[in-house]
Amino acid sequence: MPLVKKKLLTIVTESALQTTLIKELKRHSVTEYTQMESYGEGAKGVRTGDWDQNRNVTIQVICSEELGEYLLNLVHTTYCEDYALIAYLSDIEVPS
Amino acid sequence: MPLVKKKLLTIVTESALQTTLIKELKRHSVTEYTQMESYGEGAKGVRTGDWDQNRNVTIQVICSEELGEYLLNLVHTTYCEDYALIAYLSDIEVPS
Amino acid sequence: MPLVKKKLLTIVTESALQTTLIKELKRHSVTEYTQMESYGEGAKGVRTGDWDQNRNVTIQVICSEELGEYLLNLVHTTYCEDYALIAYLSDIEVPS
Amino acid sequence: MLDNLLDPVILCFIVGIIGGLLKSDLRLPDQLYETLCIYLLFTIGLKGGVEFSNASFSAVIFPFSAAITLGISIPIIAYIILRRIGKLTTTDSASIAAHYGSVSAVTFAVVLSYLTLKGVAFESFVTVLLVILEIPAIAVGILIARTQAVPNSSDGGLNTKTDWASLLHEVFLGRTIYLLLGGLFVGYVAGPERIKMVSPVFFDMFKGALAIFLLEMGIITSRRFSDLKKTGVFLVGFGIGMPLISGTLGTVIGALSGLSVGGTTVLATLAASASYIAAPAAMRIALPKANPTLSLTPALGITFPFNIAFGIPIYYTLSVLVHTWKG
Amino acid sequence: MLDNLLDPVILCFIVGIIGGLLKSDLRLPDQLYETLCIYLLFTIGLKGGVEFSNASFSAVIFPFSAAITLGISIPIIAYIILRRIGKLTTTDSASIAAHYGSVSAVTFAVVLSYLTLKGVAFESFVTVLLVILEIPAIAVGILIARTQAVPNSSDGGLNTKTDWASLLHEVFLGRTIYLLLGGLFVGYVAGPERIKMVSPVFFDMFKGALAIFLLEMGIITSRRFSDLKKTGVFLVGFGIGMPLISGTLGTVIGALSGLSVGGTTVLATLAASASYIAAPAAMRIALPKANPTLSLTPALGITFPFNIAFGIPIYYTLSVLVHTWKG
Amino acid sequence: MLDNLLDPVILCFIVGIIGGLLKSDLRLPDQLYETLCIYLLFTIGLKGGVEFSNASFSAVIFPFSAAITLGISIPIIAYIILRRIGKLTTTDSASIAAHYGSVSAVTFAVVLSYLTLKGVAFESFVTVLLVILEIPAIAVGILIARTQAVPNSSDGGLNTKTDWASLLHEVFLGRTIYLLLGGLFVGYVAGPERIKMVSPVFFDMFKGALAIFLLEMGIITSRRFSDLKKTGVFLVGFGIGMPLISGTLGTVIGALSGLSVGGTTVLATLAASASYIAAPAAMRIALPKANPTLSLTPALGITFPFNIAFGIPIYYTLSVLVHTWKG
Ligand SMILES: Nc1ncnc2c1ncn2[C@@H]1O[C@H](COP(=O)(O)O)[C@@H](O)[C@H]1O
Ligand SMILES: Nc1ncnc2c1ncn2[C@@H]1O[C@H](COP(=O)(O)O)[C@@H](O)[C@H]1O
Ligand SMILES: Nc1ncnc2c1ncn2[C@@H]1O[C@H](COP(=O)(O)O)[C@@H](O)[C@H]1O
Ligand code: NA
Ligand code: NA
Ligand code: NA
Repeated sequence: MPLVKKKLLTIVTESALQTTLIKELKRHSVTEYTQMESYGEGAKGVRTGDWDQNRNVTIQVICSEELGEYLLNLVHTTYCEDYALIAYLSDIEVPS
Repeated sequence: MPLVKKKLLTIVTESALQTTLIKELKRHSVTEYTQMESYGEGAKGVRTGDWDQNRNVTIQVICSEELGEYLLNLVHTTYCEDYALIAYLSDIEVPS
Repeated sequence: MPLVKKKLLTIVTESALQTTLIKELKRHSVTEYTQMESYGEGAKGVRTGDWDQNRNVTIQVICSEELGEYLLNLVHTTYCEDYALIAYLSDIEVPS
Repeated sequence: MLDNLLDPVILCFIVGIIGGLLKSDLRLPDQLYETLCIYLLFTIGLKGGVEFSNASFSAVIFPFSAAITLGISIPIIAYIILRRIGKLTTTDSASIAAHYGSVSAVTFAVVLSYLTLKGVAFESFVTVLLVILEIPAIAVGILIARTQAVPNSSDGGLNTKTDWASLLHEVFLGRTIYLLLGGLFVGYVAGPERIKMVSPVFFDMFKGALAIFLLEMGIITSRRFSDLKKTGVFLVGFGIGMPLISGTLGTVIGALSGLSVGGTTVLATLAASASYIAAPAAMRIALPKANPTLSLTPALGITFPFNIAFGIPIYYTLSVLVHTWKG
Repeated sequence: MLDNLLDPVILCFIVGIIGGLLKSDLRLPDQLYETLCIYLLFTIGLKGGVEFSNASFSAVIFPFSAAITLGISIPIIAYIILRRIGKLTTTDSASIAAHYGSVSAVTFAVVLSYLTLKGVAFESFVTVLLVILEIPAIAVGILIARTQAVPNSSDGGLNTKTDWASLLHEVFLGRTIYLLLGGLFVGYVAGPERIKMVSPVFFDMFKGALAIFLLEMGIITSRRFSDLKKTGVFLVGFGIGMPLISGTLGTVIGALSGLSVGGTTVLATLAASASYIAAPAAMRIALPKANPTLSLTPALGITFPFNIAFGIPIYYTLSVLVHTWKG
Repeated sequence: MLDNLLDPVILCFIVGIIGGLLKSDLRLPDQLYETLCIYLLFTIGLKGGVEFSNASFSAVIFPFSAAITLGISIPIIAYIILRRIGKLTTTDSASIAAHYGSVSAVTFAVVLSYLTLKGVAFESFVTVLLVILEIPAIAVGILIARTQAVPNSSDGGLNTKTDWASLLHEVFLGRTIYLLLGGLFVGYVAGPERIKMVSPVFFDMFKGALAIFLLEMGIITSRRFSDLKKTGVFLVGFGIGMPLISGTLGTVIGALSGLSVGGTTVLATLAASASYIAAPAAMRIALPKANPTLSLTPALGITFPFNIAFGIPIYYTLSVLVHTWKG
């Protein structure tokens, strides 16, 4: 089975943004994504995950290189200033 | 310390398959793996993670390139049709 | 927006080491990291995640190549012998 | 009958459903759902075990046989309806049939509370009926799929690699049955005196815990509603028609087996209820080609709320009628 | 007044705060926090609903108007203080004002328990006052930001893309309001007789659950203390001064609206309390440029413990005084 | 003695063990485990604190000294046995010794419930004995490892980088001790009258919560059984022999210190119990080279069930005997 190269977009952000961000992704026709609870520390303070106002969520999207770069840019410019958020792309291979 | 290239196999699937899939991996002599709770949306519907029938699990295995490709293929052909499942490989480096 | 290459350091270890490891990372001026609950199996036995003595934690740090390799080496040589721990590096791209 | 809807437990279910429909961000933590699930199953077993301590074993043979008869016949009837009238595939029909042959422990808890409130007595061994009815239907569903499947066809939904040993293990030692049996064991061995020490948690809190669980079930149920489009009109009708058929069957067979009005109502409700925990898990492994939406949506989205709100009073009325006719 | 500090619920809060300050690794599971949150809100609603069943609707018009008046005037007063005296940005001032106009349900639970212990009666509809006060302040805060913001300036903190529809949905169907309203509905419809079946969970356990929740709140609160450096002296003073202002205002308006001493104390406490659940969530979406640390730290780190330990007895004393003057 | 096994709490433990052995997929949510843990520790403290309010401080000096004596001598005895007879490494011996010198709060809860059921009185300050015994053994274990370790050998298991300050912080402000002390504080300060408001949660529910916790402990315990092969026959014998030795020692020292039959049974049970929460966490950091399987498996897989089922009745019988001899 040949493998196809794709991009994995990973977004770590504060839970307050979760619903808004999923809606934003859907507006850009992303209908498939995975989410995980997470917690951590960054420029916008410590999020220990012990209560709702203080936890992170990790959102991952497998997509094409173009869409990945587009979404990364979009998320970064729209939300990074005001929200605790970090996003990055990595290379993956999926079955074709 | 020199670094060695390995593959990271990531499988996101519905919780109903979790036990079966771990057994399948063990049959192919995978004895080391990591699991995380996850939730998300895909071709097989929304899994919001709020009850047992409706959550995902993320399974990760660090392995050689051959084993990784073999397992990816195996998991994909065996389970992808009937179960909510997505799997991919990525490159990692571990201490030798 | 141009993308910059970075390294993602991932550490999967037993929960008993969590506080110590975060302190160690902070001593090396890592102030930004993400954590996730995980469970799994490895050379040091099964950690089913069902109680505190028996769960894993996944710690991820986005950093430069040098720091990533330094931390990977440090974590590996300091803790790998005595604790259930695995660590690896992968390539990612972040907005510059 | 409307009175049933004023029960706080049912009102909580309604609040949950409305919250889901209005897309409120109300959402119970998943581990609270699991905790309540474990608590309710174990407590149902415990109560059954304590009461069972006074039961005469000779009195149970007919009711137990009645339960087994229902557990085998309901999935067969359901299968025929689904296949002939609904024109569903063999595998989907078998899977849905297994869901409707098996039972819902929460519906069981609600019928007990309904009868207790009405002051209607029921046999001490009804919890054992719940355990008995839980399993055969799942086995029958798998057997149907295995015997009816056309070999090598794309409809051959049976996972032939699944050995029966591990499936039986899955079902008998699955959480549902194990907690019920474990509770029965603890309650029976400890007896009514010693159980008093734990009664604040296991007896006094039961109704309130059931109310919170039904709030959550309401949210989960209402999320299924959007899938009703995918399942089509036939399965919506089936979700109401089938419990009425099996409820009636349960009433008749229950009354014939010598159960009281209360016991008959319980058996009828069990017969009418559809499983949404044990059966889905087993079917996912044994019949992977069966589409889970087609079984879970009617079982959870239609039959469960129908039984809770309207079915139980209907089966009670039926049961009173049949016992009056019987003499 | 010191007597209030001997209440086990307050003692648990103190144990939590000390544990946090000493950096004990004590930490409650996040889903336990959520579970207790859901339980407390629903139970507050339920109790309110049961008692409401006997309330005369004509008696509520003045108190309800008093609540709406407070919900609109407090954020405006707070905004002026923050902007003029505190010299904070428009957006931060509007966001903090919304927090202090809205209410804290836990503080509400503590004042009810305080009055019950003291044997002071209060009106049956106080839970409705809680619901009424929860919302307007959030809307006023957003309106202030929208009307005061200088266009195209970097201070223009309003998320202009946020449509009001989805924000209203967020607030009205958010967990807090929905659980309160759902509880009110269940309690009111079921009535005092039927609710008895669930009273061990929803009534007997309330105080103990509140104690455990306050243990956790103590830990969370003490973690905010380290952020006090970032917020500065002005906001620390505001965190004590503002509740005293709005508590006094609440006492006067409450007494004028015809509320009893108990009801006036409740309204004053609601006015004095600051939201740390509903408001932060709404402000994060509607005013993303507002710095959440500047609002959450005084609301949770100063005002909440101040009200719990000292504020409530003060508002009670004020309320007695005002009622004595009134005659 | 068999009677003890009919206690619902013990029966739940048995159901858990059997479920684990049969590989049932029964598994309690991890946050429920944590929640019950926190609840039980805090409640044990609270009860102790309420009762302590009437204790005369002069009566406690000898029992407290007895506890400290046991906390220091038991790990030394255990170390000698493990090193000399078991031929284990210095580090492993020191780590296991620390586990057996420290205590299990759940075993403590079970012995209190055993005595209450039997109607045997015990001193009001036994919870303080639990707190006192929790800590010294852990310090002694680390000291043994530090003094006995051969420098530069691969057995040099002590983490020399770990400063004592952070270890003491870890132990004294760890969850276990902090919750016990916090509970003691709240109970003592609030007193029996004020505590009544929270008694449905903290007193009435205690036994039932303990039953659910032991169900989970049964599952966790039975998972340890598979590791017994790795630990070998010696440690299995040690897991039964050591509690008998320290239980006897505890009985004698307890009776000499002037404790009643009940108090002596409690002290003996504490002495006989092995820690599986505080000690493992501390040893993992302080003695990283110690193999955690070698300590946790006998402590949790052998000693814990042995004490629960057989040890407690034995220590009670011993205590009665010693008190009869004493006159
Ligand atoms: N360098 C990093 N490595 C890993 N995770 C990070 C990093 N920076 C930020 N994060 C995560 O992203 C969240 C938001 O980041 P920030 O906006 O910097 O506060 C943090 O709470 C962390 O979980
Ligand atoms: N493109 C994707 N990106 C990220 N996660 C995905 C994607 N597709 C599927 N998933 C995850 O895999 C699960 C099963 O996928 P599916 O079989 O497509 O329903 C989903 O619930 C998602 O959590
Ligand atoms: N090859 C692997 N692939 C994925 N995860 C692993 C692997 N090896 C170890 N782990 C994870 O790392 C933890 C500690 O590993 P170990 O020290 O080998 O017991 C395990 O519990 C697993 O969660
Ligand atoms: Na059925
Ligand atoms: Na307010
Ligand atoms: Na001990």
